[in-house]
Amino acid sequence: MTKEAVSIRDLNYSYPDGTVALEDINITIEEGERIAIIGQNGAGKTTLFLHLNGTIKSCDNNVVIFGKDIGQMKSKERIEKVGVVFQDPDDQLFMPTIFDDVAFGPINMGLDEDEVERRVRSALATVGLTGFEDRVPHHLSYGQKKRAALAAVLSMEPRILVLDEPTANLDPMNRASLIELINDLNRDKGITTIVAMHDVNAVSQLADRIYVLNKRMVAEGPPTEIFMDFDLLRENNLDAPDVFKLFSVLSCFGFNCESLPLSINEAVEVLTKTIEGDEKHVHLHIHEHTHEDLEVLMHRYDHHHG
Amino acid sequence: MTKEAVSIRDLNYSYPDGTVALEDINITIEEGERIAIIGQNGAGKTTLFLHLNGTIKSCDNNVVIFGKDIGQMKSKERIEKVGVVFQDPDDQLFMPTIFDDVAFGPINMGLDEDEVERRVRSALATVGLTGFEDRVPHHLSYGQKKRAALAAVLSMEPRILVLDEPTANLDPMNRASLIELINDLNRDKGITTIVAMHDVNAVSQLADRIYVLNKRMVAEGPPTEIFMDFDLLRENNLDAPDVFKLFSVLSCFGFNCESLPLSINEAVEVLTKTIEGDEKHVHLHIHEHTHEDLEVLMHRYDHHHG
Amino acid sequence: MHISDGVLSLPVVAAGWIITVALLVITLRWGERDKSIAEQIPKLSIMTGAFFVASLIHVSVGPTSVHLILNGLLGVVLGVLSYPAMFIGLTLQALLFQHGGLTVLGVNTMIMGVPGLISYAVFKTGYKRNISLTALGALCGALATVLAVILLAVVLVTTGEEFVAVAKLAAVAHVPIMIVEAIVTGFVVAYLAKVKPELLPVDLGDKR
Amino acid sequence: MDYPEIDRYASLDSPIHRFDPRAKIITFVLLLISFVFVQKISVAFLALLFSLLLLLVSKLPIRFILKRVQIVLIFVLPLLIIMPLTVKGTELFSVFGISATREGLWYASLIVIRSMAAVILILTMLGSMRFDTTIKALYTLKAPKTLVQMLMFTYRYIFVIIDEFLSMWRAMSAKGFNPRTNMYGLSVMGNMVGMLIVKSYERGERVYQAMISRGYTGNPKTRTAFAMRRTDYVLSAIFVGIAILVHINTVMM
Ligand SMILES: Nc1ncnc2c1ncn2[C@@H]1O[C@H](COP(=O)(O)OP(=O)(O)OP(=O)(O)O)[C@@H](O)[C@H]1O
Ligand SMILES: Nc1ncnc2c1ncn2[C@@H]1O[C@H](COP(=O)(O)OP(=O)(O)OP(=O)(O)O)[C@@H](O)[C@H]1O
Ligand SMILES: [Mg+2]
Ligand SMILES: [Mg+2]
Repeated sequence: MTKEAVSIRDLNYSYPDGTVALEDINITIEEGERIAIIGQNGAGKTTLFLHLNGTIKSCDNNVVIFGKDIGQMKSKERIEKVGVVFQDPDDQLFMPTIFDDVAFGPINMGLDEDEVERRVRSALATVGLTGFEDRVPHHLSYGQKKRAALAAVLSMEPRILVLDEPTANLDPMNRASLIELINDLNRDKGITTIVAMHDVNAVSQLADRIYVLNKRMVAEGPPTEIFMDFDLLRENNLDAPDVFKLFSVLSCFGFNCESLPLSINEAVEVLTKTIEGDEKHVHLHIHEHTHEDLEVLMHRYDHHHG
Repeated sequence: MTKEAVSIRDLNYSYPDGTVALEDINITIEEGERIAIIGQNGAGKTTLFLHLNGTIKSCDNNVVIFGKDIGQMKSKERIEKVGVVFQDPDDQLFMPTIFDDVAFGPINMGLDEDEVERRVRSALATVGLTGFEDRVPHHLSYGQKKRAALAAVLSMEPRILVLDEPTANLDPMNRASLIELINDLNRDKGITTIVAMHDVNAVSQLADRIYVLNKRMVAEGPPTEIFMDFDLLRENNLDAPDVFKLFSVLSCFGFNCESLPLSINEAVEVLTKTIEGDEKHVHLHIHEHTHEDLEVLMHRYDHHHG
Repeated sequence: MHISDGVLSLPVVAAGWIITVALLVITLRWGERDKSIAEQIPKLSIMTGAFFVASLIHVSVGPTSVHLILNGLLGVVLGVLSYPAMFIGLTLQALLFQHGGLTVLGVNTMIMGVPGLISYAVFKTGYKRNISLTALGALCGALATVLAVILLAVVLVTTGEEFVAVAKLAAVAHVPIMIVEAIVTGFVVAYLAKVKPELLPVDLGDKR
Repeated sequence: MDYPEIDRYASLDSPIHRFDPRAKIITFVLLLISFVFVQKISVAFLALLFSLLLLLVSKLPIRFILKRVQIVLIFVLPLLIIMPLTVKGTELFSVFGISATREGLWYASLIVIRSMAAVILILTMLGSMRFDTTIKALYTLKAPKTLVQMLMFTYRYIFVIIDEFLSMWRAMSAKGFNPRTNMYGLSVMGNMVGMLIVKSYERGERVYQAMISRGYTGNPKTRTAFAMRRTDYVLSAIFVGIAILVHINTVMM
């Protein structure tokens, strides 16, 4: 049986200057899920994440982690449960060496030296930075810094991993390897992962379920469902992944498949299955509605005439 | 006849601490072109851009703008020729109000008050920030800051516009509108645009020609050519756009088209044309090599087994 | 330990302004030896901002909390230009947070800035004598606080002998601050030496 | 850590808000200089009342003022206790053998009243115009360029650096750091200050590059559209008059 990892009830938050950042947020995340939170700039994603590990304290006890109110948790317990990796790695690496940085969390947890050592080695190995212990974090490349920041959170061995824009500013290779790393953590260690990101093309690689945030939670569901909803996307300044769009286009040419794929790998599967199912071939053709359908479709995807 | 907007010959650059950032760079960009420079983290893109407007001075007179060595130019002349928009908008909005920021360049060019005023209004209108004149930069959203930073460069009416990671951290809507804005400037005012970016899915929307940088210029060509070259991409930690990949996949199923599309809009065109050309229909089928071809293809695109 | 408006007498306030204006002129000239001031303004201003923000950090000492001063560190990192930086920092403190005052800016800048300049000299001398950078940092942090307290006392007592007891109390109250300053400055210098040594007035050897 | 929102109520409307910024700065500073050197409690009290009157006219919210006046009070109120007990003079009363003196009390009260008058004046002046307007007014008043520029850029980047600091702070508390005043706590604090300095140094380089690429020559200009109207002259005359009167009064009595 799965447990509720995160449960938030009726959360509201305004910054001291009066800016309303979150309104009536309700979410429930089961242990082991892969969740993405998407939303336009200023939607409140980062603010929500600050609540998840108690950095911003809500007064109404409405953030519950593994059945326990986060406001009631001791610092050690809290950071063992939830680890947050923020967006800018420079904000998170402030110790003179990588070792010190990755050891920072475990030391604050009051672990003994051997255990700290073990955790640092294991976290660095996980992100592929073994041998970097004595390097100065500030002098690493951007991709390395991103991974070091992740290691510094992994060393606390949190059950829930929260990542704010993990792939921003990374080159495609670093991006792919970070995505793989996050998925490995979910698969192999059963860590619940929650990411916020703008890169809709990568979202489906990191999430089985998506929340759309815009101060309120405006929608929730599996990626296919969310990306199918043109109006939702447009109203929230979002977009569908390119692969998904392309299969919508293909369907105008008479290609029918059960569910539209979101990534290349899924696309290959869908194509193979559909074509095999249809007696080894599929017709793409221009029927009487093709042009009309295409126009409607492209119009819907175009943000500027909505 | 077109003119050479940028010409760089045998440029080398190392940072004072000894880091070699650029080696033997040779590029030629014609007026009115749309160029993208892609390359992994630390490839030297930002460093190259700092040479383009003389912020870093090379001693060998090897950066020539519109036929004139940039080292010989007066400040006014230089900034009329090349405008650089850097990545972090906070680095570029250093004046107390948006008006002062956008007027900073024109004032330094020695323009009279009316002309400064006209240029500020027109630059702000172009980026959609009319009415923001008296706002202070720290109260703007990230997307607004990005656009204000662009306006601050546009007000100098440069002939060449250089943008470092224009779309990073922007939500899909802001990203789409910034891309459209850049393309409008190129189309309507004939401004040569040079961008550096990691988002390969957007590259083809902003460039007709791509340079691949990795300290040296390792490749140059139209997007289709560059993205066709698997080895080049893998060696430089790059990736092909999703749409492009998908059409390579389709070709394994027997879909033949002249050139693979890079974006959704191109894809619709290619599909329509190919299908119409082929007597209104196209067969997708699994032939004897399909599975084999697919495997080879996916293997090539996968960064982790290369 | 900034003095508010309305506390000091006219002669003391005037003397503070004379000293500060003179030192501003001198340090700004001096700071122009290698590079014009115009070129240095952006970096100098943003660093001043960093020190300003750092000085808003509260450290709890016993039942109360004190905020960092970092005038020694400012001297070590910015050299002679620490004086104008201190002037700007204190102006903003007075204007934005009402720490200190406007008429007493001259005096306050002198109290904080002169120890900063002395720290810079001490740091450079100590470095030539091969004292460890961390120890030097700690020394400068402590020294700058002590000197500032002494100057503060002098200024108060010169205003009127009514202030003798106040000055003594202030001096005692600053003992914990001095210790905190010494430790923090030592750690900051150690950090800078590792991460960005060009920020310290030290010889980078083969790199320069 | 709060943002320095001294100009939060600059968009209100009042005669003080409408007062020409340059004239406002000059006359308020004159009043300030005049008030802080008053020697008589009665006159100081009148000065305080006048400052309060200006504050009232400016319509600035009382809470905004109180929060900031409090900061000065923390510095000067202790004098009210220390000075009567330590300054020699006529005994006022005595408890447990410790006597409080009239002179001490008088002197401390004078200081407290003067500094209250001063801080209220400053708050009224700064609170009634945007801070960038204040800086621009200083520019047009021919204050030393280097210093005004530094003031301008430092002010701009304080906001950015506070954001940086807050993100660092959050990242640290997300890793279970509890600020304690021991060696470990202070070492972390030291690293954080160090990081802040390094980041600002690097940002300074980038900002300079951005300025160069927009033709910076060391003398940025800003837009100002200040114009003195008749009411500005009248107000200025009154304020200058009061600043002088306060001291003539003292001399004659
Ligand atoms: N410290 C702060 N003080 C006041 N308002 C703030 C603060 N931080 C954020 N906000 C505001 O709160 C809202 C939510 O901000 P938040 O950073 O959570 O958005 P986000 O979804 O993470 O955006 P982005 O995609 O740009 O990172 C925005 O309107 C923002 O301007
Ligand atoms: N101020 C500096 N001092 C020393 N080395 C530097 C400096 N700035 C950049 N470098 C180094 O120069 C190389 C090129 O850096 P650059 O910033 O130009 O790369 P980039 O292609 O823009 O990378 P990214 O995609 O991460 O922005 C890198 O190895 C980097 O570490
Ligand atoms: Mg965010
Ligand atoms: Mg770069």
